Amino acid sequence: MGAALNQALRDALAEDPDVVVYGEDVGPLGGVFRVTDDLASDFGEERCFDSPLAESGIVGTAIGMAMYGMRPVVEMQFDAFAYPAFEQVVSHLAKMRNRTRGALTLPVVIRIPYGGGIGGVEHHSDSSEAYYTHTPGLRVVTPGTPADAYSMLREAIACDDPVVFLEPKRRYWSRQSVELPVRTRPMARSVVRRPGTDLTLIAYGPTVETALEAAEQAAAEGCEVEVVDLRQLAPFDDATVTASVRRTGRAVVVHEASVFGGYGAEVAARVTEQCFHYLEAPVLRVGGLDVPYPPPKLEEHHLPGVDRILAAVDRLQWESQWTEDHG
Amino acid sequence: MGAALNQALRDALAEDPDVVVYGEDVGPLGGVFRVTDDLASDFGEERCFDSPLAESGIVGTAIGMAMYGMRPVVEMQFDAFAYPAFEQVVSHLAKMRNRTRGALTLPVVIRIPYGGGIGGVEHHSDSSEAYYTHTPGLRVVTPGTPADAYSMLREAIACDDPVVFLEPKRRYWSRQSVELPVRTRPMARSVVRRPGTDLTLIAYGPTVETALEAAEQAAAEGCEVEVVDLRQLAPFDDATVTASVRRTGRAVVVHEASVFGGYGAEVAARVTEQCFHYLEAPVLRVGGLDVPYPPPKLEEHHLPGVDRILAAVDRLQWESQWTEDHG
Amino acid sequence: MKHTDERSRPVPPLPSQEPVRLVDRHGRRHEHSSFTAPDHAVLAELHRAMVIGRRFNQQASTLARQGRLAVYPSSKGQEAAQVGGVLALSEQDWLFPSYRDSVAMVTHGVDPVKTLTLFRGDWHSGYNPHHYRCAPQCTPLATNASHAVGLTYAARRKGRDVAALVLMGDGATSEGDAHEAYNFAAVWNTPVVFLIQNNHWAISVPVHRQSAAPTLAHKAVGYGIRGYNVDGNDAAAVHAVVAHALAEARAGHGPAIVEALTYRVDPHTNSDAPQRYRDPAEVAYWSERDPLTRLEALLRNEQIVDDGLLEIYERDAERVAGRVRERMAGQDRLDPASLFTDVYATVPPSLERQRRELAEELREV
Amino acid sequence: MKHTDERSRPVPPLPSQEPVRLVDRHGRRHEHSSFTAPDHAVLAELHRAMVIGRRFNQQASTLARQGRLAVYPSSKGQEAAQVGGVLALSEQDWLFPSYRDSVAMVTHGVDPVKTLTLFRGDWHSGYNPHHYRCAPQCTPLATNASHAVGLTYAARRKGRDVAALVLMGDGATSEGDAHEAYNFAAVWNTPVVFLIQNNHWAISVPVHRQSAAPTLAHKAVGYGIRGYNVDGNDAAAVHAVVAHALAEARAGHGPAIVEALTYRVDPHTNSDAPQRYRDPAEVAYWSERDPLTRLEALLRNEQIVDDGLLEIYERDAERVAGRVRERMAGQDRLDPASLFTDVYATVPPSLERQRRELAEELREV
Ligand SMILES: Cc1ncc(C[n+]2csc(CCOP(=O)(O)OP(=O)(O)O)c2C)c(N)n1
Ligand SMILES: Cc1ncc(C[n+]2csc(CCOP(=O)(O)OP(=O)(O)O)c2C)c(N)n1
Ligand SMILES: [Mg+2]
Ligand SMILES: [Mg+2]
Repeated sequence: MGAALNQALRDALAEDPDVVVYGEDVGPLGGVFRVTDDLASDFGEERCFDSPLAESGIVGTAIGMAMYGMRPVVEMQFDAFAYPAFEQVVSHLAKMRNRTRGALTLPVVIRIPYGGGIGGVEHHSDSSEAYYTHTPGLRVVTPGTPADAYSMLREAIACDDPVVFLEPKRRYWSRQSVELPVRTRPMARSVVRRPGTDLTLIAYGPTVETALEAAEQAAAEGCEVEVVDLRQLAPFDDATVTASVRRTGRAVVVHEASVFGGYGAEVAARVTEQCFHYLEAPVLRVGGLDVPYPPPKLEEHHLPGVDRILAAVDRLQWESQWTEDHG
Repeated sequence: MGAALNQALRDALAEDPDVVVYGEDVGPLGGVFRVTDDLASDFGEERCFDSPLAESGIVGTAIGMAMYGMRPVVEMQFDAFAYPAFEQVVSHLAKMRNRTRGALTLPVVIRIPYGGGIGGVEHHSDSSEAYYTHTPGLRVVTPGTPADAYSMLREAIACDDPVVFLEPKRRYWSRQSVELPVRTRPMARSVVRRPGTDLTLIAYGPTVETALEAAEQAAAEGCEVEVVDLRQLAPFDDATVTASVRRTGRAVVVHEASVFGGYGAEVAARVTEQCFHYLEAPVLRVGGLDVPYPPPKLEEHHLPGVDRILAAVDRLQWESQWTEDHG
Repeated sequence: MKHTDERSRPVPPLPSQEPVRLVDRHGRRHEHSSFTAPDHAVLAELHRAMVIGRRFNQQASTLARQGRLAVYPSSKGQEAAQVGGVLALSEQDWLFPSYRDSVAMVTHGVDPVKTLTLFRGDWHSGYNPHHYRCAPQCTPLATNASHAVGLTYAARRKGRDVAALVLMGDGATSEGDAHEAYNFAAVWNTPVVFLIQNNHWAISVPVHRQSAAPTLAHKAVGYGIRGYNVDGNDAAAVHAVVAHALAEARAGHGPAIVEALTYRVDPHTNSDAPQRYRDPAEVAYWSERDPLTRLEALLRNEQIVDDGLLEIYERDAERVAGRVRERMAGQDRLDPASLFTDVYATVPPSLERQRRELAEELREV
Repeated sequence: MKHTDERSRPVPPLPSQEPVRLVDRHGRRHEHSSFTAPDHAVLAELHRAMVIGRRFNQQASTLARQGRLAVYPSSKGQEAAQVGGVLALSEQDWLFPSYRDSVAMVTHGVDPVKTLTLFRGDWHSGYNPHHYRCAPQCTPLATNASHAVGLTYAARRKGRDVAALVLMGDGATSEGDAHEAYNFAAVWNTPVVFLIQNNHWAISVPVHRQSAAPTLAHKAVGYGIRGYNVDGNDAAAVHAVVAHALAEARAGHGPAIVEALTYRVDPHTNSDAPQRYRDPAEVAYWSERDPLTRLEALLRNEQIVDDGLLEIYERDAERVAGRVRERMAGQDRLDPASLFTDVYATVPPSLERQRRELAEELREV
């Protein structure tokens, strides 16, 4: 998906002179993940450049640029290194439109490579979506496929709201081929990635692929799992998920972040509110352990893999059984 | 509750020479809410003092002091002004024990006056608990009564884990009288503030009092509401809540923060997981709107008041009806 | 080789520790080797703006005492710093104020009533920033400084000659955000002047607990930019120094930090208790150095203004105060539905639902 | 009056732009008006530590290439800065390293194998910080600088004479946290020396894009503390300057910023692509200024060491490398249950449940 993101930046730079790309090492190096590869040389360093190493300053200057009509796309090098900018994001970026009754719009995109699975040392694998999705005024999106990576990044850059664009870093090297440019469904809408009748697996970003794998395996055992890719996490349009769960009666949310207070809690609570009388069993959450992200050699135990998802699927089937027997 | 907090700091300072209290304006002024009133003059400015105006530096230096055996209690002047320290809190304070396999323990208390209802201008009324509760390694607590304010702050200061101590600022002036010192239940345990049979109202911090009022009114209409005060939000011991909801079959969580992705989502999801087959209706959430905290003249529409809580109680009763009719 | 060349950046001239002063506290001109006082018209305009500013401070403080404003952070005593800085701006320039800079904003042309929207509690920011070239009043300290850097950077990219004045307090300089903004401005060479109003206190914390620097202007050295110390109660000096710094900055010679040494005579806000932390003698000391008295003396000594003109200034000030009073006496109807608009560019379905629910709640009441 | 006294703080002496150098690149002594090279024993010790450090860098880089380490940020070329700084510490002093400072840590006495725990991916930090008086290697840039301020503050409160050395890069100085730490140290007057290894690059970003300052040491002026520039490839000079700064700091004359001008000869880490951003000629230029060659030449010229001693150093270095190699060849058994201990002082019930679930999962596999 790295190549698709690169192309999206490229096309946005070519189309709109107000777009600029900056951050740490995004210039000649092309970013530590090479997502901005060759942009500096192809568009000139006026359009893609390295800034001083200070995330709050990066977001703060982006806010100022956007106040004056530009569309900055800034990169935070890793998830945990976006925290120094937290105050700018929460107290300014998210609120500026509201504070000024729409007089100031801030079309800023903050690209954040997030999540684990690449053997990174501490502070390089956080899944920080819950911090942003709880902050009204931000759009928080995350692509699960290269096509979405392209299309959603284009849409994010064109969007007049500030967008926290979470890039599932372990999917940068995903080999799924895709013809670019491509326009997928608007990012505000979730999509059903795989239809199914027995249970709804709700995933986003890095876990979409994992969920699809799990669904394949479940199918082999006769359980037809529907996979929904949420895409835009906030504001959340729950229509797709609600419709799916009302059909299947069972749901599991999957994400990498620690389960406690994670985004999955919102999905579970909301789906339960909307679908209570259709549910055969509680909505389950499969996610990271409630511990600091582990060192590389132990991260496999933290990350929600196919087995852990299938165990939840099994448990729900047992639970449904329980309902039929006692309910 | 301000007086109880002051007494707690006072007694902790008197008992343990390793305790220090510092932050912005906590010295001669006694803090903008006067919680540290007279501490500087009574204990000397070695023990209670003003620091430079930089929240990241305040938390960072507290971490260093704790590494060397002190027990710093620092104040963030208002909720939103703790955000500059977010990286120190998330990437160091929460993780240091884990990073070093217990070699470094950080008994730091961060006191944060939080929540709204005092007519504060923007950035002075945030409820930021969800940011902290999603961060493993932190203890996040919030008292709902003056007695708990005293007892929990003493316990927080004595605790070897870092504690984010959220003070419901609009309850500082609460007139409930209390004999000090007092020891209440350990902070890790939730308590039932009012027994009831028909429904469980789950509250914490500023909403405990509101929930109790709502319960009184509901009782007048013949609905016996049990009120649970969570106290320690993370790590969360759900035993009390689970037992209550299994008895009542219905639950509403109440907090001031925006509902979306708020702490109530975790409570709702968790309670549903634990109590699904006991629930007559979905766990409802009553909280702030999904908008930036409003200006003073509109905050009443944001804050979950008695009416909004009672409306949820009514809705649940209707829902139970539905279950009986169609279930 | 580049890496060796880099080391040859010159040390910018150190700020003198003696603040630039062009008018002494008795209203006499004071010679300075590098700066000259602005011309008569500007001196008169500075005074007029201070008279209005002082009256505005009084009026707003009164309204806060009466409970008509939720809070008001008065800048009484700091009028020269605010007025001197703002009047040095060119027409196209932007102002980035903090919560204490209402007088600066009024001087910059923002509708006085709208500067109070925040403090009245009606809405967060009461005006269109583009209309007045004035960013929203900023409460989280030092956080709007980098916005000014970004804005002027964008303006330059768009071929516009726009400079910016950032107002910040002595306390705010301790924040990491101040540092990052100074540094970005210096590295990007954007035309920003950071005007530090050192009013000696950050609420209850004296400046010597904020910094051990010789002066706050000396911070400039570490960014390779110019720093200036100025008597912040001398409007002529503030104007001259800020005008010079802005001219240098727009000529491409880099941003600057200007420290204006002044004093907050009133409490931090109406709910502050200054008797807890400061000696009344200090307030008395500074009251003798009042910026208005001083400039008025000069203007009278040199017959730049006469009683008639001064009366007109007073009347202008009264008119502003009167208008503010009138508007604050009434109660604006605030529509709760406005909570939901402008959170996003369009109202998302989830918020639409909350809007409906709130409307129903309100109907029921 | 206090507020006037405050302004009379003296301007600390400006750092000279010419870095302190005591040994030139050909190994000849270089006179300096204020600093003298350490004595023979220390010079020999500096060299020994650099020989070990260089070998350690090579070994760890090899292990990273072989995939036995997840990553390794080599400090080849920076050994003089790290070794010179660390050997200036007293026995009771603390070191606050970043990810690039393994050589400093080894020199400080941390078990070489344990310095690599982080990079091997076994655990976040491999040693007990109290045991070695060494904070965990810090990845979030500039964030441990304030920890050093707090620690030395606490030590003083407890009556202990403990100073700290914080190692940071040129890039890290742009972060707000660097500023806040310098400022807290200055205001609280804690004995901390901030040693900036200016290795010219922050990954791919050259230092002139980080700062427009004359030198990074000039930042000291804005905090009212001392700044020093030193030739970072001259171990004797680094030692002399840091020792002096530490002595001043512990005598209560304030913290200091020392900028050591050096160069990262290797890529940022083994997964970096330096050909994308820097000219190989630059690397060649700096390789000619290698810190080891230089000190060895002096030691030989002045017959401080002979071939025999140098061979012993090499053997010591080989032994360290061999030990590291051996320990990395094996695979430590890592217990997944350890994920749950030490998140809190005691394992809370919710985590206990997750531990049980994981144990079950693993039994099933
Ligand atoms: C980030 C942040 N931290 C804390 C506060 C709370 N606060 C409001 S004003 C103030 C003092 C500011 O002092 P100074 O910068 O000197 O400005 P002055 O009020 O003197 O104009 C503090 C601590 C804040 N607004 N923002
Ligand atoms: C807060 C933060 N932002 C970004 C990063 C990613 N990062 C790791 S090393 C590095 C460059 C650091 O440069 P410098 O401080 O000069 O140290 P050096 O690597 O040259 O030793 C960056 C940007 C980080 N570790 N922490
Ligand atoms: Mg001030
Ligand atoms: Mg570097």
